[in-house]
Amino acid sequence: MVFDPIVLFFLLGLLAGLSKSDLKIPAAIYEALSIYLLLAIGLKGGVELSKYPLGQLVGSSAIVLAAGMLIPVIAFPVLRFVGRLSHYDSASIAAHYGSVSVVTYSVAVATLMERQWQHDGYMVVYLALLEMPALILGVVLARLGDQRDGQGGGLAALARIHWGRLAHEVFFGKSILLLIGGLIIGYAAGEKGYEPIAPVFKEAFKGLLALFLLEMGLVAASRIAAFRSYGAFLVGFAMVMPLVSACVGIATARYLGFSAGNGALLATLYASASYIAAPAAMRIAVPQANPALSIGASLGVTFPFNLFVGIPIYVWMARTFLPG
Amino acid sequence: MVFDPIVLFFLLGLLAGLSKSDLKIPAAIYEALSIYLLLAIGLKGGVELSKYPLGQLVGSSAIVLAAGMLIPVIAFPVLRFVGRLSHYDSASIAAHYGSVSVVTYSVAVATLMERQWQHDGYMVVYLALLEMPALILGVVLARLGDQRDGQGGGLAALARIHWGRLAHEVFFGKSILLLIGGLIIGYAAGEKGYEPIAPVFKEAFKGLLALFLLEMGLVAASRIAAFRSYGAFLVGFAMVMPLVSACVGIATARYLGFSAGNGALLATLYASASYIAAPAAMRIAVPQANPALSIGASLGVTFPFNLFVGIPIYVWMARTFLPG
Amino acid sequence: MVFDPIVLFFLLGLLAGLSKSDLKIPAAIYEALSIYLLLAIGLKGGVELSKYPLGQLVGSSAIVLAAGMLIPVIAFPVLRFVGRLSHYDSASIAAHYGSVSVVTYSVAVATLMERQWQHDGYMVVYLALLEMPALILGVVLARLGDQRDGQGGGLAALARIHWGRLAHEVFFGKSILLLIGGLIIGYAAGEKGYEPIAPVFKEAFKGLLALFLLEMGLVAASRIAAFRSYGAFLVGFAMVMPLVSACVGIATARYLGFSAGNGALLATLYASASYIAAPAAMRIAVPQANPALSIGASLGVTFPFNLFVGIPIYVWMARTFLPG
Amino acid sequence: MAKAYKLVTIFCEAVLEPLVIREFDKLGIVGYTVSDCRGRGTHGVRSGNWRMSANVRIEVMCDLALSDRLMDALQPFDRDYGLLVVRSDVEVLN
Amino acid sequence: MAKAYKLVTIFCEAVLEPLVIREFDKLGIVGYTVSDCRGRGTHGVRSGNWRMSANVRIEVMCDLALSDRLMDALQPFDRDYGLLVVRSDVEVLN
Amino acid sequence: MAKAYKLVTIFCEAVLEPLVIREFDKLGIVGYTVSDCRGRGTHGVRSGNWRMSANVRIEVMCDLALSDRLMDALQPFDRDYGLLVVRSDVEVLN
Ligand SMILES: Nc1ncnc2c1ncn2[C@@H]1O[C@H](COP(=O)(O)O)[C@@H](O)[C@H]1O
Ligand SMILES: Nc1ncnc2c1ncn2[C@@H]1O[C@H](COP(=O)(O)O)[C@@H](O)[C@H]1O
Ligand SMILES: Nc1ncnc2c1ncn2[C@@H]1O[C@H](COP(=O)(O)O)[C@@H](O)[C@H]1O
Ligand code: NA
Ligand code: NA
Ligand code: NA
Repeated sequence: MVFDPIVLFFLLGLLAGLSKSDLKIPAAIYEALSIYLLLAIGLKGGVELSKYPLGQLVGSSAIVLAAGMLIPVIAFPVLRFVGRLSHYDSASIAAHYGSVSVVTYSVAVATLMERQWQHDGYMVVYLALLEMPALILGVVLARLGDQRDGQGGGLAALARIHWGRLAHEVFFGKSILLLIGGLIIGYAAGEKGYEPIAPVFKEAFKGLLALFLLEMGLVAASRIAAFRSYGAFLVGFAMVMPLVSACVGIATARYLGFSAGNGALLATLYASASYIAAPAAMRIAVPQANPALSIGASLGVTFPFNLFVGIPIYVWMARTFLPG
Repeated sequence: MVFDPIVLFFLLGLLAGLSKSDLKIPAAIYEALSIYLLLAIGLKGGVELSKYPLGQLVGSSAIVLAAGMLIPVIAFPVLRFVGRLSHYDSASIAAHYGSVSVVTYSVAVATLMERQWQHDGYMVVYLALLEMPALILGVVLARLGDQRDGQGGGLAALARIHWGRLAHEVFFGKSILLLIGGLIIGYAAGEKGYEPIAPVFKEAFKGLLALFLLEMGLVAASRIAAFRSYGAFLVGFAMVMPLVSACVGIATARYLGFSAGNGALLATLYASASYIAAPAAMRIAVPQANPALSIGASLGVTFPFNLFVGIPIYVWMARTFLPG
Repeated sequence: MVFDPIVLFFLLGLLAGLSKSDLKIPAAIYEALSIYLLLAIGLKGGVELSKYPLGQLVGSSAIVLAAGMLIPVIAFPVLRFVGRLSHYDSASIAAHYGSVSVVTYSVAVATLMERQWQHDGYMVVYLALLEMPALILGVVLARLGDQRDGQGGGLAALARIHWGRLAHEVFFGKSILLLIGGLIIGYAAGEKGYEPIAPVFKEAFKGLLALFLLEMGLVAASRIAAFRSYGAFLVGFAMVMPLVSACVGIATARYLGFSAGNGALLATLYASASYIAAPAAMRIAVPQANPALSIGASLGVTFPFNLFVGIPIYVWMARTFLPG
Repeated sequence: MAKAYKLVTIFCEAVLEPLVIREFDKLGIVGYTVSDCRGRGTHGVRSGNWRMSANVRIEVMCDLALSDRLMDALQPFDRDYGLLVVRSDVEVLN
Repeated sequence: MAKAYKLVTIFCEAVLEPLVIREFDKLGIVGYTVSDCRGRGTHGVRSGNWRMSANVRIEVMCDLALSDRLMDALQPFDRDYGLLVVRSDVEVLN
Repeated sequence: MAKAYKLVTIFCEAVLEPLVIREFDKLGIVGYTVSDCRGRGTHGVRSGNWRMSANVRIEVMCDLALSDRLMDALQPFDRDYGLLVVRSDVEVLN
């Protein structure tokens, strides 16, 4: 099979949602599963990190981060001037695509493992790094064009951003807290401390990911309905943008001398769009943006696109353009 | 011990409920566990199916289904004319007993495994097949006697059934969707794709089943209280009917040349009464039926009866009347 | 590392709570995890018990219980006359410290296992035994000074205790029911019946304990804020009292000839303060007591104190004063 | 600026939720709010520990005429299901 | 057809629920509805993240006389527990 | 003994909860109650199956003057968020 069977759980959820089945996964379970996934990924990354010299990551991190910020910078003008979306919507969607999706990353890792490709567990550090900066960039982009209250936009508007509150939301938001917290605990615990909690955080990971995908399918189904009215441009964007981002990822990986496995993961990170951290943060920081657009695009189109089409392509790109 | 220790969890829940303990399992957990059990059973069945030629099941399926439909057909007149229940109640209860219980089936599987009897995983296909037809039959039985709105009953009333809506509820109801969805995913994944999700869907199965039994005990306790006022007939019915159904099961198994393990499971399926799919479907489709009666009988009496008395008897019957 | 890495999950939860992160663990998950922990501990103890002659525990149980009751008897006058707390608050807090904490016990077990110390699984019987008597003692202490309704306090007030209702709450309260229920099921199942449910109840234990600790950290954070206004005396009490109780534990263990591992666990039991059973029971039985004080002390101070400082000390005490 | 409305609150079995909302659609009612609850009534204790014993509270803000028609539309459910419908006065502010 | 009733809404600590319902039983009140909530009041923030900090809303539809007696019966809880009792007018339609 | 109050009920997106409570703090409102809900309105169906589609109901008992100021303070949220604010009369009994 060209994709990992767990993506079928997403299809099952999608089918249940679209067919208006009475299947409902309680919100409490959704919350619990997302907490679990973030922690488990952080922990695993931390354990891996404890085996490598940390310093080695610092240089490449800066480059990975800088290249990652290209994505919202590319996406914003396309959305604003080609798609003619309001500039709040353009900024919000750009932020979603600049940030990353934990579940997409996890499916890519599962795909690599099924194909028995090597990759390094510390790639999750990039996941944690890439989650937030794009959100801040999105807020800045939104405010630059903000004419609200007749106070003028442009750089002057930046002064009106509640930087403190934004920083708080970024660093103490659930996803960063759990990812970084997991990384640190995993790093402190090391392989030996990890072992007794591994039945929950490692062995159960893929099964619980499957359940989360089922739930994602249900949520995506409700989003697709709301999204249908927004026309072809955004659907097209949601399928082309990941491919562009993945190319940025492969180029960056090549520049940094990444292995094919690590490169496929970096491409996936760039190509993925956030739907855990970004929607909540954007709803508060850029209330004028319509969440139906950004969530519809990222969760309703890009997420399944990556699962079924994107990841196999990124893996192929990595094999073709990067060393074994 | 004559029965598997996990049934003790049911007793513990029952005790907690009857003693008005403050133990409460949140509804969200109940929902999550039932979703898990349905999916896990479907997946396991699908993986087993992928090892056998599918065609082989088609013929026997038709016979298993036809014999299974005998059960509501036997139960209805007994309830209506011996028990003098309203004909809505008779139809609804007959539907519950014609359908099947996933948890009872799972306990029977656990019992066989403890006794190291062989059985085939594809038996779960029969579970999926038997879940729904009895519910449709129940609605038909209810409508046949429906004099509502002075429009006359009999065959004319059948025309007033919302067939489309009923079919939708049957095929896209939670239990069928998860069972069949699980079967297909398991079939597609095969043994190899199943392996990484097995820690959740296979190894954790019996422990989570134990937790579900605890919850079932709590629910059953509240049902027994409501049920007590309905007299001896229904209690008797709820203990004799499963034995009759099990005999139908053993006869069918013998006719089809099933092994003793498979036959014990078929007898258990026939003997079990539904309390996940049936109550919800009947409440909507036959609102005139009193759910306290049907749920009280199926969950409050038949379920524990099967756990503690029925399954050991069906296993004994299978050993006596079927080949090793 | 001097403490087990899973206590870091508590710190992460505490950090999330104090930094007002949007991380929230749904109440349903909290409930489910606490049910799981109680059952899992009971089951494990029951399985261990099934390997030993039960009679052997009866004599020591009486002594463990009697010595344990010293703790509220010591705590009450200190709180009342040194701390000048109302006598309801003194009685309630004394009850919390006389009872025990399942999670603290579990962390101590994990610590012993990491250090590869021997201990006996039946120690959990003492856990179950110690949970409730202190609560009854607390109610008695509260009522002895009760002048309510001008009916006079002293021994006369005891007659006004609803003994039946209190006994019901004690024996059919969630924690005792699950602990004792688990013990009995584990005992009946034995090693062989336990095996198929062990992936959930044994292997997943430490990982799920980690998640519960994360949640405890979140809850503790909200308690610390409420508690800050109550001054230094109670904070001091919440750190000295466990040390005193642990000494009682080590002395009792020595008198009973316990091994070092068992002694460390007994000291931990005595030193731990309840925050599952006690708060709910005291809120109903002694409504005049302020729960912010008792929960703040037991969960906000004593629990983390035991995790990070206490348990290492008790282990050291056991190694020093008890035989290998 | 505040407009006088009626608040219709429907307490009923959780399984009834989709059927009630189908009535809303027929009557052209767009806005409503649902929350989960439990309770007791003439149909006995509904403890909410599983879906079959759960209740929902459905609230609708609408004008008097529509509230009358809504009441009538819900009447048929009253015979077979646990159902309680109440109405009160509210000001809607936006 | 609609009858004038009082709606008594009780906001209180979750642990109080069984005690409040015991009062209902004493007063002969059959029907009530309970839902989970959280909040803030004179007893501080009640965040609902565990049972000890959870609140419930208990609603009772009854006539004026019974609502008066219910208020009186709940009075003693007010001293030691977080509790808020409010009353409003409703029409009951079935 | 019972005092006449206004009950302000705010139905809004769950993400708005902290912002609304910040307004309470500015206005000196101490007491409020929050419960989870789902629903439908001009912003479409909000099914509550994840946080981004969940609603909350926030209730505040206060006097008329404060309720007026609260309404005004919530006005700005109405433009960008799903929000419904209603007001009714209640007697508070303690
Ligand atoms: N007097 C009442 N006050 C508040 N809620 C009620 C009352 N009567 C019934 N209910 C609610 O309405 C549901 C159905 O009522 P019933 O049809 O009487 O069983 C009950 O489960 C309660 O949640
Ligand atoms: N003014 C208010 N408006 C709405 N709910 C309130 C108000 N005051 C108190 N409550 C609710 O009643 C509970 C108990 O209030 P208290 O006894 O003041 O702590 C609080 O936790 C809130 O849920
Ligand atoms: N007419 C109504 N009756 C009851 N609740 C409503 C009504 N309109 C809106 N709501 C609630 O308010 C939320 C926001 O409404 P809206 O801003 O119209 O999308 C909805 O999701 C509903 O929960
Ligand atoms: Na991205
Ligand atoms: Na059956
Ligand atoms: Na103690």
